[in-house]
Amino acid sequence: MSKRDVAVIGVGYTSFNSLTPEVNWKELMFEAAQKAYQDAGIDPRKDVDSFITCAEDFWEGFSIFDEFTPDQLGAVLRPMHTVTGDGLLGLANAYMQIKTGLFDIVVVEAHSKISELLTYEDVVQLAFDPIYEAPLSGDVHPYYVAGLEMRAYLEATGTTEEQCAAVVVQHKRAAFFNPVAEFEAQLEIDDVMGSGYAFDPLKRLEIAPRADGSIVFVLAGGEIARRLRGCPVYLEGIGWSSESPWIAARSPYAEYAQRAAQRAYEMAGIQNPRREIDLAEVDDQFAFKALQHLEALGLARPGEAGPRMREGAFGPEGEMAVNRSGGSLGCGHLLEASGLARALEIVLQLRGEAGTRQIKDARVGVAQSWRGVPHGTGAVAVFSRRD
Amino acid sequence: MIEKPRGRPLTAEQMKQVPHVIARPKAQYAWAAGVAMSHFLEGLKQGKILGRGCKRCRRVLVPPRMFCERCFRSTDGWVELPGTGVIETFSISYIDTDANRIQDPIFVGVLAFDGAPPHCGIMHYFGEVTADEIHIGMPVEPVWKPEGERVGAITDIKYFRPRRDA
Amino acid sequence: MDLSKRRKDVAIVGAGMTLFSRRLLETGKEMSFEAAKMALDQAGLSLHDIDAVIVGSAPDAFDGVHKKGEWLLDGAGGVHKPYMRVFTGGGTAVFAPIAGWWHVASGLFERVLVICEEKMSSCQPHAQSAFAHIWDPILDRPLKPNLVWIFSMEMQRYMHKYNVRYEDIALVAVKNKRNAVGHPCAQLADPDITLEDVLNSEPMALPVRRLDISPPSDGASAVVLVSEDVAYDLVDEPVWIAGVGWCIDSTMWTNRDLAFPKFVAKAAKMAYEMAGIKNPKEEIDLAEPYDPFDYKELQHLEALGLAEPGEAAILTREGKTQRDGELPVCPSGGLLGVGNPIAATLGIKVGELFWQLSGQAGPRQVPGDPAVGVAQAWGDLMQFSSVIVLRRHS
Amino acid sequence: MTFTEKLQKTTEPKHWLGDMEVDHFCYTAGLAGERFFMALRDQGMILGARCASCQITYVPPRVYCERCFAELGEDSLVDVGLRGRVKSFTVARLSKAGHPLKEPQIFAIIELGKGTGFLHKLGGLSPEDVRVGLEVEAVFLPKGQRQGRITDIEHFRPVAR
Repeated sequence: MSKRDVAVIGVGYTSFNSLTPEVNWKELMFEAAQKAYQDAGIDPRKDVDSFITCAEDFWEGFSIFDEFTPDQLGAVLRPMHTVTGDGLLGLANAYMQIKTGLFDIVVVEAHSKISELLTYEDVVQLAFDPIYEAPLSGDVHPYYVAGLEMRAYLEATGTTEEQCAAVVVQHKRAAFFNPVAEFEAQLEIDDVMGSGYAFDPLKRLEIAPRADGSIVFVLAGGEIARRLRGCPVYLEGIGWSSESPWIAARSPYAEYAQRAAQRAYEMAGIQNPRREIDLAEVDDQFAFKALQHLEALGLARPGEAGPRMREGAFGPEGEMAVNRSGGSLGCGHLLEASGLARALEIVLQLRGEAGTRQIKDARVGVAQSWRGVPHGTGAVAVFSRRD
Repeated sequence: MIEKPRGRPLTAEQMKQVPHVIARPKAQYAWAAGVAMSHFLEGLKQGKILGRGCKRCRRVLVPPRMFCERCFRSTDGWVELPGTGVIETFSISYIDTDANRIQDPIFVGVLAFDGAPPHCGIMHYFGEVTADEIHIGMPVEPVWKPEGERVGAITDIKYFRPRRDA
Repeated sequence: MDLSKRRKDVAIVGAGMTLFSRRLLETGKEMSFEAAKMALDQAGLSLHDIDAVIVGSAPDAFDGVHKKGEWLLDGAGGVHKPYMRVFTGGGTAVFAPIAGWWHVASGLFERVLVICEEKMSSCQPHAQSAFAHIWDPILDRPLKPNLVWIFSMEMQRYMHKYNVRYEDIALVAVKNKRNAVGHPCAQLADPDITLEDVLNSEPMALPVRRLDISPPSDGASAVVLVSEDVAYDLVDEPVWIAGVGWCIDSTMWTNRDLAFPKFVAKAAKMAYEMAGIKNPKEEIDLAEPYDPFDYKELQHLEALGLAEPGEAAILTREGKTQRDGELPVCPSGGLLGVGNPIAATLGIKVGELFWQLSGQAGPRQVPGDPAVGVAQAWGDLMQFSSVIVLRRHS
Repeated sequence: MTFTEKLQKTTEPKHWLGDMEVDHFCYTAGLAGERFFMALRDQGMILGARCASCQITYVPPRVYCERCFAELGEDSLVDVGLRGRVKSFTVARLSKAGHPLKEPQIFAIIELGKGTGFLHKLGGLSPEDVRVGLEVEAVFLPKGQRQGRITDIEHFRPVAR
């Protein structure tokens, strides 16, 4: 592989809100983009070699959403394309483009304007196999699949429901310290356990609420990043992988995340993730997913993440910081932007810009994404500070 | 080399015979119009075409946006346009939105507004015009719905018709 | 800094495609598998050899599956692999292999499979119904537009600005539908079609008539891309991706002059620079520009620098773009002749160039042992283009 | 917000209603689906497809092995029987609108003939009685009512002891 390294030279983001009725998606994206370009100190009309947006048509309500992306990012008459995947998959493409040596600066955007979709549940169901899966559920909420997957995970690892509930408590508390998060709450495990089964064993409060927001990353070849920023945050490794798309044919261990992590760690030269990684931001669209993902990332052994979460090992006083941003449970699930929201927190922490939630001496962080019900695709990105 | 390409073609009739599932999608949205389009729609309701000026490139952007995509900066202020323009291009359509055939053709096209930069306008219908007379460069003016019927939509303009005075 | 040394050269070593047909029994997954299997067999590779999969498919609203990339995944061979879907509307056909190119050129992967799929027959009563949602919801959709309108408006503007005659444009449809006779996957091949047939075909949205338009289709296509390190293990004479380019223009399509597609010219410039092509007219032996409508082939040839603006119609009238002409254009039969399963036209653009340059095009083979070809696709709201230059070294 | 002016009154922002629908989608069940649904409808049989080299049985059948891309034709079809074991289950209590369902529905992943899991519903038992490992069997619609759809199987019920 080419020796050129890749670094983050700018990030920009809006706040994450359950509703954004005052702006359209273009105006939302423009805000994040302008902030990212300010942060990077670049002019998008001159300095950027390629632009990437991460979006899915049915989230947006357009048959070809790609049409509606260039203007607000400064990409008119420039190379730009859509990745129908989450923001980390966008970063992966930017990483590869920069590695070819033909692209110096690449911009990645991901957003959610999901409050505009009035039939969210129907659209989620439209992602099910239309012959074998979708006809079974009728008017049932499609998140029942998360209940099936949670049961399989609990059975396979011996994790308890209380341990899953502890994830909600911790992430929603963390969100108090994140000014752009909107779903902070002071809850106890009993509150979560008592919130009622939605899809047994999954409880209502264990489901991340949805939010709107836009995030923009500016990546550059290492030599450019060092010139512009001195000491940038590096994207050291990125992996992505998929399991079978069939709901009934997947493992209980989030193998997609295991394989993605394997690749990302290999690229980043990480041999012992538990020892070498200082902070993690994992996908927590459903509370148990955070535990399953921590284990898939090798940050806990199977069945171990739950008890350690319950003991506070991943909390503010714990041995490893997990989802200090508040995660999707605390910030809201940003659909295709959730992966970038996880990566954003890592970048801010590694830069020392995380305000009251700043972790001391953080040098290596990992961000992870999952594309959500009913799929088994995810990505993992490793970032570091090298000073 | 393609030797024996695969794929089992079906007639429309066969498609109804083979195992299949029919489903009606439910995908409904309430898109926020945003800052620029909220003003624009309010303008239409009042019988005005509003654009947005960019000081740097000196363009009047219509349809308006809060940012100039060329300069990548915020736009600077509202400009009311006279509403007249010229036909930039047009089509005479014998099909509707679902590709059904229609008897009376739709005259549709893009006009460029007077007071805006070249090629700068919107798509709309053309009316009170025949297939023989319609042409690129033809001056046109909007025919508005009566004030009480306007709701703040692009269809508050019924169509654009030739400017007989021009 | 010499950046060229950083990247791996990327070769195409196999291609495959299904029949293009108005309706296929196969699911999108099954079509993807059939095309992929053909491409892998041709490359002499198995799925185990493949390091990553790139999928291209146009609107989810055709197949009727949200996140359709994820749904296609097992048929596309993506299980337990890095799997990526890219999407640039109709431009996806040539853009997916460009994404495949950077997967390999970056050095991250050695052998990748690129698959494009489209199943338009799922969308009822007509694929047009899905196109109703490509428009701006506030400015355009209330006018109940049909996709053909934009083509018709663009064609009108093009004819007006460059003084192009409809009779010359219609010749493109005649040429491509005749060329398609040699294509085993073709849907609308017609050896006997005449200019009069096109000129007298049903008016759709004038100036566009029925035979100016390529038909919606079901189909899938695939190519296998490998790095320079393994290419020669697989084939004696690889076909190399010499240049790639892509470009998008503003969303505000009513603020642009539709006569000349600047974004195609910019994408071509990017690809030519990478390929070291200074004079495309001299250096390019054959072209597969995107031809969903007959006039688009002409507009695209001009923006690709293979003709001056307004000149492509004359080249067509003079027969220079015939399969045995000076510059064979759409020897595959193109979208007009083989069919238009949007993204899956990969097989008649990049796939065709691969077969032509490696001398495997059979009855469609252009004479003169071509060595350099350009393929181009176009998409979004008359707004996006992707361009690939392929080259055989010997 | 990075604009020179914003909306200042809650009544100013407008929204626009619309959809991304078509009249309907018609999904063909495909090559594998044709085999599977004919057997389901006409013979009350559940088929899988076996990849001999990967030793995986796909239920429902596919025409390819998703691991090695071996072609799984007629000769790889196997009857996986009508009885299986619950691998996972959930009691779905919410409708799409988020309201409590009148009757909670039980969804399960069922292992049939040692194949990949098969997604369906459970019936004829109350939610408290379900557990992982439960033996269940398919309950079909009467032959005349079957249409060659996945819902020709009404649900799976516990095997009587």
